[in-house]
Amino acid sequence: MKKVKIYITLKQGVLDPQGRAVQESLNTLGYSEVQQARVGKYMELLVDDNEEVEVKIEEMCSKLLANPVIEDYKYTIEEGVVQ
Amino acid sequence: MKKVKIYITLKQGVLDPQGRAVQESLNTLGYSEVQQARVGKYMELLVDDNEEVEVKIEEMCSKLLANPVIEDYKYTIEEGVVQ
Amino acid sequence: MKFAVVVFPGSNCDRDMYFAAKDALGEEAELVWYQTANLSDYDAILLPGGFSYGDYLRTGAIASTSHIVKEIKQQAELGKPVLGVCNGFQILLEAGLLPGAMLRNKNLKFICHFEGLKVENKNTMFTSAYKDGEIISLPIAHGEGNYYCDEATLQKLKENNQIVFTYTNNPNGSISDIAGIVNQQGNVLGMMPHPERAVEQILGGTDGLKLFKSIVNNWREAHVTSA
Amino acid sequence: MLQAPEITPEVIEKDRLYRDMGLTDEEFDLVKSIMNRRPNFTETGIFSVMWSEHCSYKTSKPLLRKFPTKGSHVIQGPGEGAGIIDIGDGQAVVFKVESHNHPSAVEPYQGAATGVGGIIRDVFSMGARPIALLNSLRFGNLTTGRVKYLFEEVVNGIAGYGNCVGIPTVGGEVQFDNCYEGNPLVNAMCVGIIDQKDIQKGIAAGIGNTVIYAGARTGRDGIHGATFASEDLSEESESKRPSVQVGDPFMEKLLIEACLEVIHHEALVGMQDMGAAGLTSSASEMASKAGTGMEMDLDLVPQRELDMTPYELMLSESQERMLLVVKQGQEQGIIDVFTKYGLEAVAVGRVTDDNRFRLIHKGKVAADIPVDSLAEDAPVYHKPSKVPDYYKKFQQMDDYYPTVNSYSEALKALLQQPTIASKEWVYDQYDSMVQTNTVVTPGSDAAIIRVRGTDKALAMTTDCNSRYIYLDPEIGGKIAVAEAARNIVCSGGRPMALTDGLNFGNPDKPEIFWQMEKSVDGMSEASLKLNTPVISGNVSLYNETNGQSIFPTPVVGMVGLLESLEHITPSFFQTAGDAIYLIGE
Ligand SMILES: Nc1ncnc2c1ncn2[C@@H]1O[C@H](COP(=O)(O)OP(=O)(O)O)[C@@H](O)[C@H]1O
Repeated sequence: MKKVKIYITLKQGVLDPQGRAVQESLNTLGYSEVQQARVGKYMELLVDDNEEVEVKIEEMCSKLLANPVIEDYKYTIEEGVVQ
Repeated sequence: MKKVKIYITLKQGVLDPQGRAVQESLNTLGYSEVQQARVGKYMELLVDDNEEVEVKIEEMCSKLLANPVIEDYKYTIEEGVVQ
Repeated sequence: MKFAVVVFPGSNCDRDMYFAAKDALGEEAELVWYQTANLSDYDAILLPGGFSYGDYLRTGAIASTSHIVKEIKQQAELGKPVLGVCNGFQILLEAGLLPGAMLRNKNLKFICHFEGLKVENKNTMFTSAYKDGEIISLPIAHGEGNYYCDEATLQKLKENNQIVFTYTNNPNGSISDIAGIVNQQGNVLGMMPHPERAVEQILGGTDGLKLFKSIVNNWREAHVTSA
Repeated sequence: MLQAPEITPEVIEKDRLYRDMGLTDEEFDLVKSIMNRRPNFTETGIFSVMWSEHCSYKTSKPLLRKFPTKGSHVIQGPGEGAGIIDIGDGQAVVFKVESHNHPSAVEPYQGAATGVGGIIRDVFSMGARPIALLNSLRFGNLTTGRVKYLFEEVVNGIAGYGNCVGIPTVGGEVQFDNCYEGNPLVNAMCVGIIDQKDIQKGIAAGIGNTVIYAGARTGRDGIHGATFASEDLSEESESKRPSVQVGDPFMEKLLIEACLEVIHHEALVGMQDMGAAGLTSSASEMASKAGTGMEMDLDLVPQRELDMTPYELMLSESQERMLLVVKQGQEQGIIDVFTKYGLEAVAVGRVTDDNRFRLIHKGKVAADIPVDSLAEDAPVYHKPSKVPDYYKKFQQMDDYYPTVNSYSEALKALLQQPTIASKEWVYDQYDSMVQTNTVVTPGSDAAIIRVRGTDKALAMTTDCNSRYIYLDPEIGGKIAVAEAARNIVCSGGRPMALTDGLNFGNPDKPEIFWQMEKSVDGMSEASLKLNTPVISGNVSLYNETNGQSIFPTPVVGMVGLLESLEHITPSFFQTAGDAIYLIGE
């Protein structure tokens, strides 16, 4: 079993209203040191071992998990713990 | 400037309808090796350097960024690049 | 009786709530912008539905950190009725005035239609005009109404009769079919269905009106006896 | 950020760079003669967007002139942000339809969402409170994953935006046909209500008055025709391509409230939203309509990204932005209203008397154009038209009568067609009741919204059977208008006026232009007969994939008035035992 961690972020330059709202709210709460906030998605997959894991994950990200028009993605593949 | 990466996940035991939907669509697309998917949030903050960064980030997470009733969080603090 | 309808940036059922209190109910009501510091002049506080702060981060989360929420807490401690509907309920949860949290609807979609509800507890200041176990119909309109709490909290809610409304046909996956709960003192009610949308026959029913009437009746009683 | 190499007016002409921006050689010559010189890069960009079909209607104008637009109840016909109809008691209803087809094909959620956002701004920029949204959608058949994805995400985007801003989505239509597979249609309609005394116009009147920019910051969203490159589009430039527009309904909600507060401010002179071609079209149109000029200092424009060029600032289609003209010296009162809602509002320019559109950037003149030339001098084309072969063939065919073996089987088969089946899956995702005025929710022939505080109500619907229009555009055009009118009448209303969304293929093909001509003829005749003038509309052309055009799809959005709430008639059977009548031929 592999544990895959996927990080999906908005592309540079794409408006991130959620990030802006988070930043403003942190500033209002007194954390004036926060200069920018960007909000994306974090996913964890448990995947059966197989030789092509990496190829498959790349496919899943570009086909379904991320929207390549506005999002970038990164992932790491680790040995997973069987639960 | 520090770059803070925050990972927010649903607590173990809290139902994750979005994760289930992701798993099901991956399975439907033919990726039967995906046994589980969990969906959370990933945030990046740019924060002015100061001595208490870690204390402050901990506070921001527990006060606003995550909801302790349903979510766990982790973060890493790195040297950020000035843009 | 004088109602405050608290307006947060992004509230969008604020006027609906205002018209329900003022026109359908015939009481005094005012829209109160969230930056106002003082709620002591009002007899009851209504937190309307909508998308405060665009529902960014989590529904109700950002609004729950605003200053007026501290003021709402204080007024609630004085025993004033506080009603949070939809996004108002989500804000009450995030602010810790009510226990639990909201998850996305189990079908991951926004849903909007009339739903059947059962009045589980008619012994509150919000429900005394209903019959015990009465089945009523109110509109729902939400994407995150899937109420969640841990087992211990659920037990407490049940033991203290804090579950006020349940769905007859659970539309969103909420635990124990919960549609609305009160706090232990019984003066803070949060609910996902919209009573303010069901106060005129022409809009499809008046089952929501009894909720507002209950508030007024109880307030009158308290103030007539204490006067 | 890399500094782009200097692109001089000479290079633009010599390398014909204007072609990449969409100007033809003749149009470029016309620009030169208007300017009495070669335009610089920014100016070329400004002309190219203002003279695009979307802004200038250069191909459709001759057809649009055929629509009846007058009537005793018409307060504002085509020309402003939206049309306005008198409904008595000093009140008026404001409405318009807008397409967002291409953006929705690329990024369906954001494309549909920003389409909704744009049409809402058209309505509240007139000073009206938006009270209802409708839509008209077309997709390919629901057999491929891609089409299902487009369908789900478009509906999701409409819901995501409309629900958040608190305007009920009360009606619409969805049809599925293979011709829309690569080119879905997303048309959105917004209806607003206003006290006639509060009607605003998008004019920059009063020499010396101040131009205020309000709302979201400008980024590099949706900039027309790519950030200039004379080289071929490579992989690399593809990934650098200006990002699609992303909507922020939360900001829109705040803008609505702020603008509806500002219209009562005595200092407000004019207001317009920044729609297609953003700052360029809003600013130049406001000046042109008022017969004035405008000068703006682009360094003052709130910017989301670093190092934006004048070209990018002027052509950006960032969402949720408004342009206001305010009496000189009274800016602060207006700015305070926006500040209350947490919105940015800054003075960026002033109204001038010289009929020029002048832009300053880093102390230098970045553009200086006769303002009328952008709108009025845009070329108008009379495209050739030709009867398509398919149509001639259809005319010669005999009538076809299907043989039905089992009526119940045939009925069931019909009901299973996605185009005919219940659309509850769609409209259940829309908040159709917010504002507590929705008397008849989706699922009936027309939706009904009562006018609070009166005994009146408004009925509204969108309709277009594009298959009929394909078969016979003229008759089909009549049918579309007549169907909308019937839906209004059935619901208890008197049809008042309509808005249209003309979605067609490539008008350079004479057969397509013929479809446009004929449908407009049919629609015009029906509108004239029914006394439902066309008060606003939108044109979307070039809806083709791989040379294959969509069916001609001129969507009709109609609004009717119910004089009394007692006239409200839903389309469902009410009580068992009621008699059923069939009326008509
Ligand atoms: N995209 C949509 N958005 C909102 N409501 C819709 C949409 N599509 C259809 N509806 C609603 O569903 C009902 C039935 O629509 P439709 O099947 O097109 O019926 P009809 O052909 O009688 O107009 C109408 O009330 C219509 O407003």
